[in-house]
Amino acid sequence: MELLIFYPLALVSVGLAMGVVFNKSPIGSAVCLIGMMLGLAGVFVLLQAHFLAILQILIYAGAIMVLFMFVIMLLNLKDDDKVWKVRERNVWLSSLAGALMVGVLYKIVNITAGAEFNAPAKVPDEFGTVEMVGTALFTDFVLPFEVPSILLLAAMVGAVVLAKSNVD
Amino acid sequence: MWIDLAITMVKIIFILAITVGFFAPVLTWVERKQSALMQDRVGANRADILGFTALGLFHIISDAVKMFTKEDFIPQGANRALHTLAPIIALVPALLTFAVIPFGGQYTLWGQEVNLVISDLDVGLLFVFAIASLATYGYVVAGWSSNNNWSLLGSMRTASQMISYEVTMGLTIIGVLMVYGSMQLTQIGAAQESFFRWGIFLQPLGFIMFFASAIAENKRVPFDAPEAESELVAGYFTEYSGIKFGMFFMAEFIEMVTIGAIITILFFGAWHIPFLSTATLLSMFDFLGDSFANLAVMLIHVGVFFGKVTFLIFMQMVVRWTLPRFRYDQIMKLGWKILLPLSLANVLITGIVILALN
Amino acid sequence: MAYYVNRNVKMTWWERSYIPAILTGMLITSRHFFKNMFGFVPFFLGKKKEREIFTVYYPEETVQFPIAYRGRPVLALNENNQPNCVACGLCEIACPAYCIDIVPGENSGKQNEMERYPIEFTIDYAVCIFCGFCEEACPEEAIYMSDQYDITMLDRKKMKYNMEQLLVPVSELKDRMEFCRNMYGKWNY
Amino acid sequence: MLASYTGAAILLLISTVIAVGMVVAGSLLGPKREFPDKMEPFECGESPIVSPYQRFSVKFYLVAVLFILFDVEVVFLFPWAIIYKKLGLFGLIEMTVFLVILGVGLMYVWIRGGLDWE
Amino acid sequence: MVPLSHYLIFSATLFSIGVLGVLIRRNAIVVFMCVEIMLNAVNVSLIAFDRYLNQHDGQIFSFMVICVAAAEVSIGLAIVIALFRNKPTVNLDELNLMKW
Repeated sequence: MELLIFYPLALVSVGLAMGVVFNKSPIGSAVCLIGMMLGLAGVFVLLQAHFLAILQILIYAGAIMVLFMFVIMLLNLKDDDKVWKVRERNVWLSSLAGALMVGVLYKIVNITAGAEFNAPAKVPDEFGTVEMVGTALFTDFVLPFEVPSILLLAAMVGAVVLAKSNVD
Repeated sequence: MWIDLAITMVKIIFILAITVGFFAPVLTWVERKQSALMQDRVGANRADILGFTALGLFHIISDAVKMFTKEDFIPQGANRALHTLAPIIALVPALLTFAVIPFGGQYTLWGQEVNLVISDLDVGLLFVFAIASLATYGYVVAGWSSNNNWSLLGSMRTASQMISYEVTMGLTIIGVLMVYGSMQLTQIGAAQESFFRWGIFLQPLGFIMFFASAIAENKRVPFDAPEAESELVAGYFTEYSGIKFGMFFMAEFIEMVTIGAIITILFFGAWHIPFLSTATLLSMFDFLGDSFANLAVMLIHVGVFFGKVTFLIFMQMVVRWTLPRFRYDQIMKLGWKILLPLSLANVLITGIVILALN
Repeated sequence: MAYYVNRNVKMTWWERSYIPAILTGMLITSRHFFKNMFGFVPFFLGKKKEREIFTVYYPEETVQFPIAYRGRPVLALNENNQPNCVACGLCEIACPAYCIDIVPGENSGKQNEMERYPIEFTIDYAVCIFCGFCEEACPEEAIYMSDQYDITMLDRKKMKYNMEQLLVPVSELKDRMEFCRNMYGKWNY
Repeated sequence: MLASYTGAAILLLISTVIAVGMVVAGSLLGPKREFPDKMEPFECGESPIVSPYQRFSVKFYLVAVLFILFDVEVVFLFPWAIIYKKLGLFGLIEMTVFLVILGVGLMYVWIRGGLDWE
Repeated sequence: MVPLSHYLIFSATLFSIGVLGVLIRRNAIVVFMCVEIMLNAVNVSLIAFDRYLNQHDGQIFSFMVICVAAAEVSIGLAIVIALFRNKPTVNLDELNLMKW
């Protein structure tokens, strides 16, 4: 049953990810990426990470991609930059990376195909809900919770400095 | 299994019937008629069937027929695929938010548990926000793909405004979530059975701010700078005609219903009647027998819920026809400089008060 | 008289939140709404209808225009079934839009007969701006602004009215004539 | 838990079908009478002089950036609000620190004029 | 039940597509998008392991990844905009400022 949901979602996500890479116009890539993120949110739901699935939609698909859209609209690229073009120099690097990937894939399948990971662990019914994730976040991971605030502060300052210096 | 699926289907059909089939069309008429009455005019009253006008209600039918039979054209230089996709992206999230909105409590009918919500998600309220944030793309893509100055300017404004108010909208309801300690809309609704536990008494500031930012999120007057008729023709849907144009309006009206429903659940006691708990209601209908009493209570609750929603839609309409449009810088100032700090303060004050009371 | 708004008024914080002002505004609009919506209820109870709607159902009802209203210009047809016009051409000259076109004809000049008369008199309503200068310029009380405004055609050429279409019996123009005499009489050319 | 998503999935399907069906029906039912003047982008009767694809004020970008950062903050607040009653004073202090640090950022943006739209 | 290896293969596939995009595309914005794909791919495997080991640590970690992604995108795209002002292109091969 879950396989039946997983395979279409995974196939659509992979297809859309390919769409991001091979799309002609940046805005098409962005739309494909949004679709892929929604597909991934579906996969997260399948993995009972309800809160993370919503975060995926809310932050990735709903916020970060808006920024991409804005930048694409803001820059209004020349036709030269809009169309799809391969970088000339990286052919060797790409093929090397591809070979590496295949190796890694093979290794992963080899390791995890064992019986140990074939069936998911028995989890309580409220696994992955907001309450559970929140409890983990605000009790066990207090420092990782406070650190992003510094990160966000830095990002805020950086963005204002970078963007404002062009305005003034 | 199958009976659950059947019940779900019935609920989905009911929700679609009441939004697409009832609220969205009727609101197009109400908007015209109500504005007319407020401004001492008559309003739509011409469409007739055999000379019978029914207060202009047939305008709904004539509108629908007109929209479907108008030429659907795409302007020169537009991106055809995205231009067609945009109204779909705008409409689907508006409908999908109803998946988590409960329109009644839980009842036992003939041994079958009936929970009047399509899918009772644990992340309920966040689901609404997440899906609503996706609607932004409909407007951005619509403006981008139209190859029109007005559209692009309108869509930039729309996107900026919607994302600004998404933040304040999220922050204003944190207080409510802290009070009720849940994000599941059914539980928030159930927690408000007693009249003085209604959200509007516990979070009055939160209510005002949420109402304002919800209207801004829906881009209605007084926050309609994105589609300001007098400056931007029609904003992002300038280049749309026929049913695609209608779909943007439909999305707007359905979002009005969504806002009404969410405010009802968060602040106006959901499906509960003041001073009349479910148990009292059940005992009042005791003479009908158990299942029929439950059925009667269920119908009453659904009726009460949609009555409250209708009242809130009426309030949104009154606001729309009372206030003038804000300038764009005023809209942004209200969102970022007033509502954002106020809602942060609201969160902290609520936290301190809850801590003091415990 | 311009109404001067004092912008330096010091508002309290409660007023500065604009909530009371917004609520007052909403009360006003909803009062109008309820009055117009349920105004017919006291009507059934034998009281006067309290709706405040000013709208006129146009094609069925029409509004009585004030006499000073300037509709389409028409020619007066006097009791002898003759137009008052003597084809002097003053209105033609006065017209800022050049919509009047007169072809004059000459009579024998006998007693009780006008020397000149219009053979052809056309007004192009597609061009006319309804300013009323022709009426003012006319020395013979021949051209008047009527209160008709619904001149709509599917073809521009049909907007050009000839004399038969323009002539209106003088009895229908009594009020306007009276008004013009008062109006322009005062100015003593 | 997964079962509770069935309703949402079905609703998504049905509403997509409705939306697509509307577009298809609209394009099938309507007439097709295209001529060059009609297909021109609308600009109050004039032919467009400038292409709409010009650069926009960077202000819009700044708003989007601030939105992302505050959205992340709000997302942190949501689970905190839910379990606030369990966390008690500890939670309040925790969140106050978080909010104060971000408040400094907000103040900085405010003072630098990042929120102004003159 | 979906075996864990399926999720991992899925994740690795997405990751390699992201790498592919980073390597072959020249448009800086699209390259950023491909970086996002890679981050997402990592999230998938984190959450999958979480589910199969019955822990919440991985979810917290992907939460952090999302935060970092938000910060990274906002600054990265600001840099792209700033570069765009100096030289109106987003073509990465032309943005070799060190050679000037």
